Amino acid sequence: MSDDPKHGIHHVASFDIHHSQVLNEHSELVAPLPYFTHEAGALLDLYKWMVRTRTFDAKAVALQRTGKMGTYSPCLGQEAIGVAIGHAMKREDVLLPTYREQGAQLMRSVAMHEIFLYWGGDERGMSYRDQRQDFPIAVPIASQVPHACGVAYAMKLRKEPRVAVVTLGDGATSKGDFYEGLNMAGIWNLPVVFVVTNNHWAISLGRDQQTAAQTLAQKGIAAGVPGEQVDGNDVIACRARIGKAIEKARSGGGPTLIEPLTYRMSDHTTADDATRYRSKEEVEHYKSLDPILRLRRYLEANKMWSEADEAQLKADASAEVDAAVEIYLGTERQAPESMFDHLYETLPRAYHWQREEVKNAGGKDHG
Amino acid sequence: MSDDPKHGIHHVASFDIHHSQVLNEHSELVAPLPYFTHEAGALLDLYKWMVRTRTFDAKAVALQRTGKMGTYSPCLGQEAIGVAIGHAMKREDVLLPTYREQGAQLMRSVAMHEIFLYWGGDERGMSYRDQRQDFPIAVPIASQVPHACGVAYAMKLRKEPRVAVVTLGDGATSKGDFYEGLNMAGIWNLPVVFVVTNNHWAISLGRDQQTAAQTLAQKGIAAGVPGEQVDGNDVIACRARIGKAIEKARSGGGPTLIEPLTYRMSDHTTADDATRYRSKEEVEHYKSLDPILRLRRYLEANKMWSEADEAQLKADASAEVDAAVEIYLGTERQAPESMFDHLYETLPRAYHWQREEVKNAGGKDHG
Amino acid sequence: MAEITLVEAVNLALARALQDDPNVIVFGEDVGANGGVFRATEGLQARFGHERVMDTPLAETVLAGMAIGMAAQGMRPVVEMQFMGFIYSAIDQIINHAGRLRNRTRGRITVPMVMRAPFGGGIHAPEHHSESTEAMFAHMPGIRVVIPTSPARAYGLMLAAIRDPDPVIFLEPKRIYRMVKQEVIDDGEALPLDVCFQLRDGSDVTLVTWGAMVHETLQAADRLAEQGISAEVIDVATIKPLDMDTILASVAKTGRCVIVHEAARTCSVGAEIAANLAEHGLMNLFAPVMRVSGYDTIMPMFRMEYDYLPSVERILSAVHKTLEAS
Amino acid sequence: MAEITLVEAVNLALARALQDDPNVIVFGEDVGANGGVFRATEGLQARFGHERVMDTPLAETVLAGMAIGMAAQGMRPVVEMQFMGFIYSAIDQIINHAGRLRNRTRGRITVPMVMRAPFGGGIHAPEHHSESTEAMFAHMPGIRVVIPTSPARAYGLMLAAIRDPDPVIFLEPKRIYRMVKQEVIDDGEALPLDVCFQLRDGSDVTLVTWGAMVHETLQAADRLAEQGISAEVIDVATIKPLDMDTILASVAKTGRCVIVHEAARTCSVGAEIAANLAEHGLMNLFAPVMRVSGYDTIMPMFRMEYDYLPSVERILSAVHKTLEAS
Ligand SMILES: Cc1ncc(C[n+]2csc(CCOP(=O)(O)OP(=O)(O)O)c2C)c(N)n1
Ligand SMILES: Cc1ncc(C[n+]2csc(CCOP(=O)(O)OP(=O)(O)O)c2C)c(N)n1
Ligand SMILES: [Mg+2]
Ligand SMILES: [Mg+2]
Repeated sequence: MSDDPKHGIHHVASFDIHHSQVLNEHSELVAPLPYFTHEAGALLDLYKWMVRTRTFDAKAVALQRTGKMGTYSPCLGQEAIGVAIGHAMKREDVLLPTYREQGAQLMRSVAMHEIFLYWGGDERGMSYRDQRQDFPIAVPIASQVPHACGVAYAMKLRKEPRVAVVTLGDGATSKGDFYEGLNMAGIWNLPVVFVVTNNHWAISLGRDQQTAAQTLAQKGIAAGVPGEQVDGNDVIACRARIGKAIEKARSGGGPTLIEPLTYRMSDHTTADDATRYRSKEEVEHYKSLDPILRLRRYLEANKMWSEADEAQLKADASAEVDAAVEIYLGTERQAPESMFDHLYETLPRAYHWQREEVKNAGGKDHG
Repeated sequence: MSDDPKHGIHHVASFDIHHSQVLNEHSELVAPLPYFTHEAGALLDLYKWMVRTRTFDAKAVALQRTGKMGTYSPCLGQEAIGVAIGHAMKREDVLLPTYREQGAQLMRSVAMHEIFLYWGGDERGMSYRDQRQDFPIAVPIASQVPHACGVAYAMKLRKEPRVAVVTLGDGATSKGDFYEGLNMAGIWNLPVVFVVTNNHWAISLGRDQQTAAQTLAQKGIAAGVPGEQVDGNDVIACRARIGKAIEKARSGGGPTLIEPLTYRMSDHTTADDATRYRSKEEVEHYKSLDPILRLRRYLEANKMWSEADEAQLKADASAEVDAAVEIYLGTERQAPESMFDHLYETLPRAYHWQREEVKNAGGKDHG
Repeated sequence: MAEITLVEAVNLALARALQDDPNVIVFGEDVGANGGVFRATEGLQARFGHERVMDTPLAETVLAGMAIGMAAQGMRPVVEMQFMGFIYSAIDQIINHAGRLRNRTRGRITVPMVMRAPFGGGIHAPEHHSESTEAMFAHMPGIRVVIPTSPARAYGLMLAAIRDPDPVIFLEPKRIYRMVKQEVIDDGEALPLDVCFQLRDGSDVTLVTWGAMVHETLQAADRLAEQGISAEVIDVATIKPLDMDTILASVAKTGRCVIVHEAARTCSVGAEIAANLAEHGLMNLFAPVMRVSGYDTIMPMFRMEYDYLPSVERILSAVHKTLEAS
Repeated sequence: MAEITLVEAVNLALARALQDDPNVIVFGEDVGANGGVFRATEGLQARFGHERVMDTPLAETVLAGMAIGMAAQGMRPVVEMQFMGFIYSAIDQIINHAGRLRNRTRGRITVPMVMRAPFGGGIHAPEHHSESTEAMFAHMPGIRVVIPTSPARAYGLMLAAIRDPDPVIFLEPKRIYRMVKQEVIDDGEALPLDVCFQLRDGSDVTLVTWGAMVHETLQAADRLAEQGISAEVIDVATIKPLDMDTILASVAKTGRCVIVHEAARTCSVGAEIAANLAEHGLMNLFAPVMRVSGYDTIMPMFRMEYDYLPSVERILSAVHKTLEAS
């Protein structure tokens, strides 16, 4: 359909979607370094957190493989996005993450052993001793989006200069919760940033089968929320665009939807076997876009990083992760009756006998 | 954001929304008459069905006001859309209507007394003796959209040249069901047309509080489904655009979202009092855009319609409606135990005693 | 102090809570200028502003989810679902999040929200506007389910619900929204959220009920009294957690129990009460525990709705059966 | 005929139905190339094509709604919900449409759909992947709820569910997906959808159960046998409609009943069974009806899940209590 006044057809509205990148796949700058990099050490910080995240992630997979932890969802290849979020957010902001946002969570003071505990089947992995406001991951996909709107509404009502950042995947964009939340954010101009990580897969469903929309960024148009794409393996661009959206929201500018384009390098979870539904070639292709390697090459070329630095960083990260593993493995089971201790603020009388029963149950014979 | 390669920003996608009209508010043609009008009597047909619909609608309100029927949702002012749909659909297509699609329903052989029965609190008002495939209205707003996708999927799988037409309101566009269905229709290129009637109100919520999106048509962009606006009080444009979308879907061209712009002239339902939340001036303004008057003036100016024709039409319509009222008021209550007769194909043994109990219950004393 | 209806008492409690606590906010479809389709929020937006009493788009999932997000930030959201028939899109948020966040985070994030919804039949409403599915909520761990049956209890229980640190589903029996007036003192006093209310003292049979059925049940008790039968009437009020102690004590005294509710029978709250009697009260029972309930069929449209709803006769007939049984 | 597991029996029945009836289609998240996260649909897409075995986007509301639309057009859709924890977004469609369309249209539009979902705990799954909320569905009128507990019953009940002219929620106890193998003959024979299966004959106590708890219950029966106590074991199998006749007949014989289920206690299917016993079986009861169930708390994450799930000991202890009571 095009403008054609003679046939009674008038143009009403236009929308455009853009993509941005700073450091391309050859580690070349294709744009000036964004403002945040003026802060000394910013790039090194991003790099270090990506490596730390990957070290943690690899250990988590290893723990699962050796029977020391349950199913786990790796973030391999997506570290740039989590780290960009973690770096761009302020402490007082609130993160509502998916299960692949380990980078952001670690930067926001979630302890490594807490994440291990979570995937080890222990609720204390969500108690976040050093992070009191962030949400634990929402397992029902996209159901965290409405929460983010509520958090942002509270911030706005109280006139606090704070922002809610909610992350979700390409698969999550097909769910009504996402759209309903987006629409609310638009109407109330809420201080919330939607980071829609397009890693091209939702378990076995490829991005192109998820929606006929050409981009995920354009989903914002449905709600009057500006949307844009960014190279999700370019941590500098991610940090810049996400940071910009966060500060816009903070200053009353309303919500933004950002679609970082990346790739899920790992299986969906340790319980998944991605070779059943995607080709080796595809995975190999994306390996060449690795976000960590990309920044490292740039840092090295600019004499900001050396082999020795790398060795030191890896050693530090491993030591840190190992220490967390020790805490994790050394954490005693909760007392069985604890399953009643956080059910309500005060356990209603009606359930006292149940708590007693669990407490006194001896064995747990299930044959 | 605009294209800016020097800053690493590239344009990815563009979208446009258009609006069409054929007969403007002054009953002037602003576009050539569309193809469907070449069929003799097409315009007169549209006109007659609009008048018939309005006559029916007014009687339904009167029945409610005189205590002979329950709450009712009038379609006053929106007749053009329902009639355009009814005229554009083929008998073998399937309509999934809202509670304001009386025009389309009547054209699709739903009997007037069936609609009275429905609002009179009787399930037989959904048994549609002469229309076996269309859905009854879905009271939970937007929940009919997923059904339409399922109906369309069945049509497509069986390679039948049939189309599902689902209607919904501006309020319904905020619900996840709508978006989830739209997305499915996009992916599978389903033969379904979404008619999103923007009557500017969802009970007391104005269109501008419903979404920050500039148009409702653009919501299609989120799902890769083409969307467009049409003057919803211009029955010729509605019939043309909806007809075009239906035939496109029929021939494998996939889904379309059409947003007719109109106005809810009545209260939301007979249980509502719209003066609580909207101004008289607004209502008066929209009265001047009345779809029936608009076409009548055109027909009269072109000598296709006379005072005498009008008088005859009104008399016929009233007689038809009165006959339906008679059937409605003469319809005996269903036997109480009938509440079990369509619960399952065969009532499971477990519920036999309940059916017996209802059957044998004498009075129904509720004080 | 004027006498007010149940729905006015809801309004009074909401106003009180909005007044007392800046963290309280009220939102939902048509709760603003329109004052809610039943006028439960009448006047609140004018008094407390558009930011604390907000009309929302039609989207129950996000309404529930937003309430959770607000509550997690320490607010006290009261979200209205326009009718119970439209609450189901919110279930995922309630069962998977509202009821769980405290437990998941070991108390770090809590969800002091209230979800209000009018429910039940008998007002000649359109299709889908008359169901009673409180049992689905009573099955969910981590939440409370509260049903007031008088203006005073509506006021006191609503205040309690808003002040409670955990999520509360607050179901309002709309058939009795305006049925009786009662003097309600706006003293900010809350009622307890975990005890039944004993409405009548009796010795021959215990009638247990909640919601609009309190109306028929009290009438049945009157008629029984005329027949010389003394019926104790208990309004459960807090469906979850369920105060079985009061019910068991009553049945220990009367030896007979008839449970009356509108909801479909299977897996209802009535089933839970009867099951508890079969487990903990069996030895006190002189007669089968009878349930007079809605049927396991679709709530009929309004021409037949009173064939579905338990009537005084059905209650009386059940009571007589329990009296004959022993 | 090779011996197969329960999940393989589901697969076999789906293949059979797809083969026999062109109206049958299977869809859901990851059911195609991936064969379903539990492999229940393994190989079906390769055999029956992408149009009849479709991977779908992640959107449970529209999945349920599409099944309804397809069924209304005379198809026999079998839609998979990946885990019961994600079924809640589909509830609105099930309660407000699937279960009602036949009734609303007086039989004009029918909904012969099946919704499959794996459910229950005990496989060390992540959070939200281990719940049992069958009672919420059992409360809804107009649908059937079926739970198989052996490969043969999975095969026969699945075929029956697909052929049934009304909506069926088919819940698969994933803990026992691969626990036992059994010879299953692919003869296309369906099993009835409204009777319990008696797994053991007994005279001292009736054990009523369903789902994965059949496993513990049968073990408890074995141990009781060793102690000279004869336990009858009933697998309810069709939770809705509930075949109380079989249960009542058994309890009339044994005089004692222990109900065992994983789901939370309040308003569970166990409550419904106990309530029926309190109403129709009271005079045959020698002892309180005991429920050994999941607790009214959040299903714990997997480190504690076996503290939540009823154990053989808990069952035995309940049985002993009922034996002591009289
Ligand atoms: C509502 C819901 N449905 C289904 C699932 C099962 N499931 C877990 S992850 C997943 C795919 C998510 O894909 P995406 O949103 O792209 O995130 P990614 O895994 O790629 O990070 C599915 C279907 C779920 N967790 N929640
Ligand atoms: C899911 C759901 N929520 C709430 C309602 C109550 N309700 C009935 S109509 C309506 C407004 C619908 O507005 P719109 O979609 O614009 O249709 P219109 O009435 O204008 O034709 C609402 C909120 C409902 N029927 N369903
Ligand atoms: Mg993904
Ligand atoms: Mg509208």
